[in-house]
Amino acid sequence: MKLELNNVHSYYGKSHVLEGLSLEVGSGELVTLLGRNGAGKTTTLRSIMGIVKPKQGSIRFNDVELVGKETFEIARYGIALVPEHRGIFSLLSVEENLAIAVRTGSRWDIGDVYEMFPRLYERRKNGGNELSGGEQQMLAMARALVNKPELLLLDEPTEGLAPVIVDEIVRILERIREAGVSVLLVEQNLAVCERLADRHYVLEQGNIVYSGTGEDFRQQESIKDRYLAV
Amino acid sequence: MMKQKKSSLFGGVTLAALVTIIVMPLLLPSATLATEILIFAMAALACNLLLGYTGLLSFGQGIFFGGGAYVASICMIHWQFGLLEALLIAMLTGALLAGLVGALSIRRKGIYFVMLTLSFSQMAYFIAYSLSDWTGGDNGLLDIPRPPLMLLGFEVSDLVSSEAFYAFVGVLFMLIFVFARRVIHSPFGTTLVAIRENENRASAVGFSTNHFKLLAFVISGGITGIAGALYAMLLNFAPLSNIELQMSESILIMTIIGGTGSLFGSILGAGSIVLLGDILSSVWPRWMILLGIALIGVVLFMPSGLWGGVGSVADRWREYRRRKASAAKSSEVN
Amino acid sequence: MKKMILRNVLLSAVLTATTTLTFAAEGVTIYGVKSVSGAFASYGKYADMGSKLAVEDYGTLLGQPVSYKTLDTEGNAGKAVRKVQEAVSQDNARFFDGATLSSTALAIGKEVNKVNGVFMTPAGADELTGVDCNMSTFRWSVPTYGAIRQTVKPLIDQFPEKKRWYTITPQYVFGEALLENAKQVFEAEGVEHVGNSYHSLKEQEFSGYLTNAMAAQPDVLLLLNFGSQSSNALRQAINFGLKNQMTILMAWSSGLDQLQELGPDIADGVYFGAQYWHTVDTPMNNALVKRVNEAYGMNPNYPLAADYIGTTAILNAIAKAGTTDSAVVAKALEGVTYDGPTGSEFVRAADHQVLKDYYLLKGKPASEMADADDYVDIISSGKSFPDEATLACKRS
Amino acid sequence: MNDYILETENLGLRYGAFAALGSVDLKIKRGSIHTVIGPNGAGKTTLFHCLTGERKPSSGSIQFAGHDVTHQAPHKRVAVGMSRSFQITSLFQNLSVRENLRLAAQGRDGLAALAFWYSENHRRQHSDKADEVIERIKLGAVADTYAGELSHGQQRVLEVGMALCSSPQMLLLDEPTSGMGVDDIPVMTQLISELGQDHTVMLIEHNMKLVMSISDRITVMHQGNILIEGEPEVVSGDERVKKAYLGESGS
Amino acid sequence: MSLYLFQILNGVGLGMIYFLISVGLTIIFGLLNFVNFAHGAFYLIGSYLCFTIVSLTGNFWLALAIAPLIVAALAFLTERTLIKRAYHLPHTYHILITLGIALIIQELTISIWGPIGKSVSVPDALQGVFQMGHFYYPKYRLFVIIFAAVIAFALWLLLERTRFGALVRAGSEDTETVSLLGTHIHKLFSITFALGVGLAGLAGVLAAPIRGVHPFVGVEVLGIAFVVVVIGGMGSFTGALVGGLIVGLVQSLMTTIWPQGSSLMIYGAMAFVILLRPYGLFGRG
Repeated sequence: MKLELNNVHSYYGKSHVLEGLSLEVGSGELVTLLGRNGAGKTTTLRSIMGIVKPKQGSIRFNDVELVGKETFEIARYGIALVPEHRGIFSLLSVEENLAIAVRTGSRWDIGDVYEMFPRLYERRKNGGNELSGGEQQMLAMARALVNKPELLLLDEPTEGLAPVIVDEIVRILERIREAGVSVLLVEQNLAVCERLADRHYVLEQGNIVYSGTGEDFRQQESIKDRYLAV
Repeated sequence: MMKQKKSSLFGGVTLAALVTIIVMPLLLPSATLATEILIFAMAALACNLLLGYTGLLSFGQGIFFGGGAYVASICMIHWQFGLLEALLIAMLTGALLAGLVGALSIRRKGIYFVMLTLSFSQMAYFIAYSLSDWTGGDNGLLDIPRPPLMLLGFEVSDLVSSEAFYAFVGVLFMLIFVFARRVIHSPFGTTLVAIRENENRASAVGFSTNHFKLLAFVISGGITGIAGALYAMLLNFAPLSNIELQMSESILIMTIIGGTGSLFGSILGAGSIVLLGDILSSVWPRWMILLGIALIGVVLFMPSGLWGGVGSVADRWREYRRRKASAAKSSEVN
Repeated sequence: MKKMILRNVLLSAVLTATTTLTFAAEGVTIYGVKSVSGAFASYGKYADMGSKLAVEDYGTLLGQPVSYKTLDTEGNAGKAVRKVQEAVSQDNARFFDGATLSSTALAIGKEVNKVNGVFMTPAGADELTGVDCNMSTFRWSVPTYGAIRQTVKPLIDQFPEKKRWYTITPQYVFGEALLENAKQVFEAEGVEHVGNSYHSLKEQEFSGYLTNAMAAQPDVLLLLNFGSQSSNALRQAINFGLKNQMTILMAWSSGLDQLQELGPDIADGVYFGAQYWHTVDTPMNNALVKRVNEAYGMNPNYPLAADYIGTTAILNAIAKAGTTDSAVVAKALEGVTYDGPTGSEFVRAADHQVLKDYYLLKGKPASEMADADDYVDIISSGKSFPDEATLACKRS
Repeated sequence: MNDYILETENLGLRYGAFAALGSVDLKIKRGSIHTVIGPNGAGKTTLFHCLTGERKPSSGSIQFAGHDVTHQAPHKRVAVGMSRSFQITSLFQNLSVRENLRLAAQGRDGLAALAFWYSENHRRQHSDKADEVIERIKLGAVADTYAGELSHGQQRVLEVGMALCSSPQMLLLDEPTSGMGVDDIPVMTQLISELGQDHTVMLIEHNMKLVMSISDRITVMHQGNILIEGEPEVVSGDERVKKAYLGESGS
Repeated sequence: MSLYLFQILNGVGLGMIYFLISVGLTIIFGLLNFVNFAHGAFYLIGSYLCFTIVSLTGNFWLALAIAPLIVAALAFLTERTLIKRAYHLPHTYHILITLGIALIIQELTISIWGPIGKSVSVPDALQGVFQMGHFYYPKYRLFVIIFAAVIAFALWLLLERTRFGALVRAGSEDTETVSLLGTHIHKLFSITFALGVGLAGLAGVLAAPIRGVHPFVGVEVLGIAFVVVVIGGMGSFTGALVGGLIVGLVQSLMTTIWPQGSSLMIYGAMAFVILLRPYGLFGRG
């Protein structure tokens, strides 16, 4: 299981957002993608999913070329994206939100994710619009898990959440990693990243400006100050 | 430099309209047919101000058309209004009705706006047929005079012959055409385009967009009212169908097929649809299938309508000429 | 050969002398104003067939061939008027036949009258031979006055015990005229008018009005609407089982085409008023039915018959006048008695109304139908027209 | 006359139980370049929307140049001298650059622009204003090109230019460099610092290099409230700011 | 008084028919955000197919089973060839393209079946009426009420209790996220369009014995369907039901209170609702 991006160029209209980006996520790895707003992190995830169609370069997953494929096909290859806005359907109950994502053969079924997120079980009859931010994030992650993922793409899962909830999310991410699912994590909370990640990429202006192991990154104060801090 | 080219092109459009008006009666079988085309072109032009320049799809144009026709006719029949007074009152009626419909509708967006104009159209129809003492109801309003054209107390023309009336409508059409061009190129008109392009931005730079949309409605209604009155004078008759939804629909179709966002397109649209009906209906009663196909075609392949089609052919021709010229030049050099 | 017979029948009825044929500079063209396309296509199609056939059958006139041209109204009165204007000014057209819609007929009558032409129409509006009558307009169909008297009155005579009548009326000029006449008959015959429901011109759902009618518990339900409105009103009345509770009369049906639309299940036991029925046994009608069956493989319906005879009457008048001067032709048409599809028909000079029979028909069950078009029996027929002294037509 | 051109008091906006804005007291000095920064979800954009009138605050008030504009419609705020740009480029795509600017200049006229009987050239000052702004934002070469055909960087510049056209007392710029390429950012930096010479500018921005180099004052927001406010050096050295940005694990 | 009670019953009957006419329109708008002005034209096809099947086989039930499926199949083809190309355009263009389709269907109908209308008999099993005092109510109309209620319930189950329904509702909020979960959204669109239009065909079949069959019935039906949907709120299933009942009741009661204005009142009610509640009674902004 391997995701490889090679020299990917993506655009929003006329604006060139990814300028030849290359990265890879190996089997069972948890990799973070760091960078300031506007660096192109979200666009990277959207390019992998085929929502943004790269104009150049290749994205291969298990040696299948993804560029040119429809989003739903890419999802069926086993890549699940939890978007930054979480994409919870407010007209659907928690259970329905999960039910529409279930695919047979997934490591987790609805019962498993209820066990992982007891809060969701309590709120299973509630509408998506009645959930707090943290619950929405949990639901979005649970929904991705029942969708038979081999690779999980997470876009700022802890954004705007209270520290207790952040902890819970971190614990879940650890469990997911233990289960052998690869994760590509976009995150601004460095503490979270440093706790979880095997490797880090730092993105600036649509290009990778740093890549290294968790160990190495901890030492790189200059990188953090230059690309991530104020 | 590009701007100059643009404005001279618009000058050309006025000239094209003038030439069309002069040539049309010579090419068509009759002046009455040509007059009908001009009258509907006038209504389509007014519709275009809303649809093409402001982005408002109104199913209420028939209200203003029929309203103008009725009020002008009633004033001529009962109070002996002259030609110009009748047209003036038709314009005021159209503008007033449009003001009412507009004021109630423009706050709603998209399909809800469309449905509001549609329901006002149904109500206007109901009112018109209920007031049968004034409107003749389903029988239509008969014996509408076509008063002579008086200027400064002198009779310029009795307008009895269809050619004379055509000439009068033609002059009026040109006046309205030039007026509409002026409107489009006024601060007001450019603001309408801004609203069409991006209403939020228009509001953010300081325009109270509802006021602009309302005035666009009023102007459109006024012109449509005049067209309605002229139609009544042409036929000496104002049928109830003037104010029916179908009238709104055919005015819209003319506007769209001719090309939204271009005043000359409205002439093309009205001309082609009136002629299509005239030529084809006796040959092939199901000719309206062509209208359906044309509508689908415009949406999918030719969003700027016939005028856009003409424009792109013209562009290609110009391109061809340019290449030929440059080829000739280069061969000279060689 | 058959053409000749038919033509001779008509000719002999209309012409007293055909020896005064004068030389005409050009052939005569009849302009058929028909709603071939658009919302009234069902009517215009057959009307056009009628006029076309009449012209075809006529052969030559004043030594010249007769030709026919369709002016399609597109179901729109405005278009119709404009096309008539064009024909008048460009082609020098003077002879017109047709127009289904009252509004179209009224407006065309005015246009044709401006050039002293001749216009024959089967349209329904009483104004055609009433307040808006003129020298040029002639009308073949029986006015509301006669339609009511030839339907309501015979029914009252037949069922004197049915004293309670309820009416459903479209609220506009034509409906009001029918209602007004019906009220006069009710009063004269001493029956009780237990209620009326007005409906709008666009209504197609009649269950509410039928409910109103049920509440009034009438013996007879009189439908005063026409076209698709009367079809739907009747269809829904049958659905509601009213046929078993009361007698239903549709005073102004369009005849065969409407019965074909409704079918025998609905029509069975219902009374219909009609301008024309193809089984009427008159010499001209028998010839017409035969001819239409030959030409089109169908029985003539009302629009076809009306426009056939309308067109023929104009041609005959031209022949009688011996000139294509339309003003003279119009005069020649006045006061003529001829053999028409309903029997002897008379063109009253005072208002240009053709005095002819109107029919009361009664639907019969499918099992009793002799052929596919044998929907009804003719119950009664006769002529009722307002007295000349009371006419609204004030024509100098 | 007050030293502050814009003052908010207890400005708050709640969506149900969620407070997008807690209680914000923001004061912006006349003639300064004042930047609001903060991590994602801090409430910057919500604050901006309340100031421009796109959102109605659920509590508090906004004073602008002596007017209470708390409940005024967006287009009326233009008339009192407030002007904004959009984070997501929002131009009249099918109109030329000059026409975009001319329309923006005309917006200041409010209802006077309803005059349909004048030619657009009648009020020269708008065309003049447009030309002046074109000069200023250095888009002369593309003045007659459709806005939709400009490069992204040029569109961002035009976006700011349009805000400039209404001759505002104060410019509110929402992430003027968002999505801009590296080459274009210095142009924008230059432009904003020039504008700061004769306008009050309020800015929301992520590009720290730009923020630090041109801001007179910086307000840092965090979770719907103001975390700290001060001069660039003060803010960049503050530990709380660093924490807010780099995050803190709850454990 | 009993007159009013009966008009209320009648209004409910009308309302259920109007619900059936409109529900497809609202489902399509909800998921596809597409305004279908050809809805009435597909109803028209349903009615004519009903006529043809009944006159060929004499079996109304067969028509009820088959005609809506044929209409749905036609709708599917139309969606694949034409409609899907217009999704990304503004509503104005939806109206124009479907207006064109409606015009073509109407004219083709006249070419195929002729300009004169047709009647469809009430099936034998449902001939006759129920008597209530002085009033009669046709068994067939009662059947239509019950059948429409069953359809409404089945639709509710489909939309609220199945995965397909959840996907349709989810798609009406956010199609991108639905794709992200591995659902072929375009297929979902096509199926939903066919379903919505098939319901119009079904309404056409059911209404044929009541309203008859006529080439211009489509235009009339379209008007009613839009009134219902706009009153209820575009895209809302409940809205279609409540809107249908409101329109049916208003129309029925008005025929007793102010008969000549009853059809006007429908449009009046619509204008009133939009002016007070911009997105209808159950609509979302």
